[in-house]
Amino acid sequence: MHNFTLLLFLILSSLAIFCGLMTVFSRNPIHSALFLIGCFFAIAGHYLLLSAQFLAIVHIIVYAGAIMVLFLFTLMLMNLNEETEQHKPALAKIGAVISAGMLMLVLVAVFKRAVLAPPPPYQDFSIGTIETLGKVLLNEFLLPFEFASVLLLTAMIGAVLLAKKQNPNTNQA
Amino acid sequence: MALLSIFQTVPVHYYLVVSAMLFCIGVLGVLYRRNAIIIFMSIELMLNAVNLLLVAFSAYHNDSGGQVFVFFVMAVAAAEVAVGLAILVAIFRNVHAVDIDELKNLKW
Amino acid sequence: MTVLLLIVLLPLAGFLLNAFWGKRLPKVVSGWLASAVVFVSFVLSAYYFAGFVSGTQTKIDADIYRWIQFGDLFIGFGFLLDQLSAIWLMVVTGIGFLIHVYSISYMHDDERFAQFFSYLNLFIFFMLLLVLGNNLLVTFIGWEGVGLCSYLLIGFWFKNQDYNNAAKKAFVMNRIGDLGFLFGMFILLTHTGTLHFSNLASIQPGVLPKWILVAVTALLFIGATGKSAQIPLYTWLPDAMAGPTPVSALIHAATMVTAGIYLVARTGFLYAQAPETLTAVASIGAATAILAATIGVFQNDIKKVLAYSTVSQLGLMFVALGVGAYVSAVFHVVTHAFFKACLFLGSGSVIHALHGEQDIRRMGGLKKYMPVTYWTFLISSLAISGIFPFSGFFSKDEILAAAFAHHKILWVIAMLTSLLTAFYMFRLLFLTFTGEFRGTEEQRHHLHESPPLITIPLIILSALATVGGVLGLPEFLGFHHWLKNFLSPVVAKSGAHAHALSHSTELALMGGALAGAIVSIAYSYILFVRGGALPVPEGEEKGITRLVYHKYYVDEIYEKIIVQPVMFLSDIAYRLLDRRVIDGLVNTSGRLSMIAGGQIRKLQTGYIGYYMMFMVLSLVAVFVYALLIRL
Amino acid sequence: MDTIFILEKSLIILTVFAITMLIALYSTFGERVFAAYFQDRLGPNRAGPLGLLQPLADGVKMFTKEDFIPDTPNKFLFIFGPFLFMTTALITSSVIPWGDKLEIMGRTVYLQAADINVAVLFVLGIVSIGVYGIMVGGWASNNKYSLLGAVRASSQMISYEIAMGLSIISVLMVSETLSLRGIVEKQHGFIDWSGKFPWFSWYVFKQPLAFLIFLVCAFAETNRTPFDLPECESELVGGYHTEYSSMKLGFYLFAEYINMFISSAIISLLFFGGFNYPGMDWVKQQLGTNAATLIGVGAMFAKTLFGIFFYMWVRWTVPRFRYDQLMNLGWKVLIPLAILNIVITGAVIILSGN
Repeated sequence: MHNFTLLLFLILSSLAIFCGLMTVFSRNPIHSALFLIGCFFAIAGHYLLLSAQFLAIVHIIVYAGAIMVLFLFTLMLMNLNEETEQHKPALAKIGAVISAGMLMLVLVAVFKRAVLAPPPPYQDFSIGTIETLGKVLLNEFLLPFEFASVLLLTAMIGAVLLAKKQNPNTNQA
Repeated sequence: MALLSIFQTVPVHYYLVVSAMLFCIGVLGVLYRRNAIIIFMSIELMLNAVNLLLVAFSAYHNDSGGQVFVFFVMAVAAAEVAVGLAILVAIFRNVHAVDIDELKNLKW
Repeated sequence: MTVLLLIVLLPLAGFLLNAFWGKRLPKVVSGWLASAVVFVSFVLSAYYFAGFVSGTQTKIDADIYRWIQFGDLFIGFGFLLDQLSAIWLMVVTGIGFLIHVYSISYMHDDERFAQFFSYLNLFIFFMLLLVLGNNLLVTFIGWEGVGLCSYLLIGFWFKNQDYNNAAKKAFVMNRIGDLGFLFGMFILLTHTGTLHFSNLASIQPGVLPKWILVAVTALLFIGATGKSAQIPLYTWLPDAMAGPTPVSALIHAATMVTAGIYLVARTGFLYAQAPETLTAVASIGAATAILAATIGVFQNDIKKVLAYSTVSQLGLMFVALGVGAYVSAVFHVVTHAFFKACLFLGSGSVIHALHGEQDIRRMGGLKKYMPVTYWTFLISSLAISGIFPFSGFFSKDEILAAAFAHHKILWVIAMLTSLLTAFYMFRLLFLTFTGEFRGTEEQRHHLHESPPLITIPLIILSALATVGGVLGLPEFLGFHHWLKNFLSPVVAKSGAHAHALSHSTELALMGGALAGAIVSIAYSYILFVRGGALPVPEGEEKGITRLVYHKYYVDEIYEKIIVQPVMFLSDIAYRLLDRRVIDGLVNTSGRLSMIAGGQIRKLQTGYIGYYMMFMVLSLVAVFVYALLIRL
Repeated sequence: MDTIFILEKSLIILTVFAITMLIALYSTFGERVFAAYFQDRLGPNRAGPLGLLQPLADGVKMFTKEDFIPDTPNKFLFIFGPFLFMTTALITSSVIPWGDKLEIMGRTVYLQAADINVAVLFVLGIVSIGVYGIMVGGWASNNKYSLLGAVRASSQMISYEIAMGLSIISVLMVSETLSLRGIVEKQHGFIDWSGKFPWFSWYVFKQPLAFLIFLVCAFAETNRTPFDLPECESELVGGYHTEYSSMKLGFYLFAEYINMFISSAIISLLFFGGFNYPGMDWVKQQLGTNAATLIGVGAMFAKTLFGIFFYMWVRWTVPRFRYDQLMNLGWKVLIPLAILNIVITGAVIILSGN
């Protein structure tokens, strides 16, 4: 049973990392997006493993159901295929890989030195339920919650304004 | 029913490493590609790496604050995508490209 | 409490309405709206006043909210309504209302009509705040507010640079006085920890050191000299006549200038413990009274004469305060408000008829053209000169008697002042209304009596000036001094008590004053009606006349000894500190950042990828640094 | 986790799968029969008695047709599209409670594959993933009509998902649970006697506005008339599946019928009390739990089948919307209405004090 959990973890992790790498290295942007969706599903699986069911579903609805659909939409409407994309010079690519690798190295080094509390023997499964989260969200985090709503409203208005086609008759910038 | 914590099987360091790897893949994507939309996706990937870590530590400390924070990250990500893609579409309409190396008007 | 709040807030509402929507309202509406709010305030004040008179109303002293709370320091925002403030309420709202009505007609050709009324309402609001504040700080808000309104209204016709200068002068002079007020408050706050009148009044004598009391009272009195135009800060008031005449009547005769009297009367319990300051108050009052009266004799501008008369009367009130006769001072404030407002409005009526002419050398013979103005003007002049049975007679006599009882020199000066008053007031009256008209033919053609909206307030005010004396009929003649009894709960605590004089002395003083006034008037009559004497034209004065005509060159002296040195210092500071040091620093830093920017600019390639690469590398560097620190 | 439990669940899953397939299969037949009926003509009546074998004949036809793959650089995605669409259509049925509990050999068996506490959200999530099947398939066809059809279909679906989710929220506010079984149990019986005054317990009577919004959204989500714009032949040649043939086309078409079935089931769960029926307590007393549950399963299927019939009924009754009308209806009518409904529901809950 325990090994089963570890196996699941390993499968999900390798899936997530594989999909993440494919997102970056796919030549076709649509493939990138689809791999990213796969990565998100793997992460949702991680959430389930961590018994955050509600969050897992919301993650899928928001990321897979909304955000990535928007990406696909944009990509499809722009009709960007691999032929059109020019790639960076080799030197820049090597630089990119080296920079990211250095960051990885440093992050792992930092994490290795992290001093953590001992793991809890038992898990509180109620924290992932919608009841608990709802109570915490609307009591402790009410103000950030309201801010988030204002942020979303602002983003909505901004997006509508930006994406709106300009009326050719009115001569405004 | 009190089940054993997952961290008895999977040490939390594993999660740290996985999330660090995902984050660095996101960074790599940002540096490696020229297509602005892919860069956007890489940023989403980084955000998700952080989310994963937040959820992991939320379970580790038995504190739902971390999960609530993930909601806020999602809200920000959604807002960012909505506005960001709208900007990209507007740029695409004008210059017919989303290649960041061609969008260097920031120079002035 | 709510009603009290309403009294204060109504004029504020009027101000807001007129300030924001006034331009869109018809003039009639905006003018009557402004008058109506003041009238409602007046009615409500009268309700309280009647309550005090009948004894059903008790003192109200309550904080509306905690305004400043910091450690031990607590200052509330609240109102205090007692007999003293009730009297001021009546005067401010009552005369304020009459002047509002008057202004509807007087200002009616002005294009910024609504703005004028919004300022008037704002002034009333601040004045009520000043009078009703239950601590010095609230009073100070009103104090500053009326100063502001005074500035706005004096400079109402701001297209004329002279008027602007007059407004600025008034403001600066007031600020100097306000500084004294502020310092007084600070000292009081440091040593007592409170600014509430009720708390201050309950401090037992001897608790506070003597020097603090003297310092505080002296500083507060400096504030009062600024607002009430006493030496050395009186020069703004005559210049303030640049404002529209209703403003002069409202602010510079009846209400704002009496704020200093109010302040001293209100804090009388402090003054009672500092006799040194009281002596100074009396001396300065007397000096101001006689100085202003002498200047008044030689002025040729109808409003300037009245302005100097106001300064001189205020001096008399301070004399009364200085000798401890608070009731007499308040009494004179009330009667003075009646007849001086009437006089100013009358002069306004004349100016109105003459289309802006203010020089009495070009008036004369107006009696037959404007009878109502003439008669009301005459009544008020009689009142101010102290002729029986007009109101001024009673109030002035009280002050004279109190001065006599206190110190003979004060009495002599006050007596001289009142004789001079009678003289110059009737000089003004005769030169304006009798004899032949000396203006242009065109002006004569347009001469007319003013419309009812102007004359009705005049009639009401002159009626009040006539009968106002009943408020304080002399006690030694067996009458009941109503005002004294009315104010007794407030003033008794101040420890002020008039020195008892024998009946015969008082009677003699009264008779002497009356006789002196009549003689003055007679002399004036002989000189200006019989003799037909006219003031000499500009620049032909000789000797002492010339000195007095030029107001003892006080303005010029101030200019030389205060303004010019300050200007000189400022100039040096400007050339050296500002231009060299500060500008140099700023310019150097600007130049440095330009040079630096020119170099750093080269890093900005415009390639986003390049920026992000730097970002990541910097992040790595930060992490490495953090790791090294932890090693 | 004993073996019997796994067996039991496997059995339920298999049964549900089989029933779903069967009903979807015969829905195609039903559609043609009803179409004929509505148009006053004879429907399919050649294959088997009353033409009942017609779906099988159709299936054989589909399988034996030439499987044509267009010249596309994304052959994998071209195949993956219909697969994804079919899968997501089937997954939803896993959280649907088909009936109350059965008592067999001392075990209580719940007639449901999985009773998860976020079932409603699960359904919404799966529905939102269904979009990818269309988008991927349409894009991988390498044909602009397919692409346009896919974009149309997916924008229609994600637009109506919002109104759908919002309309469900007001139901959830009343039910106070996200579990579909919990929602059904809240609608126990037919008449709710517990309140201050008796009222129908089914949510269609408590939330009529939410029901209407949900119904419209369900039509739009399943791309059925009057919202079948993604495949409107006159404008788009054939929509996102223009390039598909043989069984891959069959998958797309078949998945549509599965979606119809599942959405009818969900409507009956959320608004018509699912396996509740009037007088169920009395039946339980008289005939025992198992019989009552079986009748309940019957009620559930009756409601669902009526829902499918209603889909067909509407198809032959209401004409197709124009695309801008569709978007206006979704964004400017349904979403504000759903939000209004939430506000009203909240106000009523607060005012009634529970």
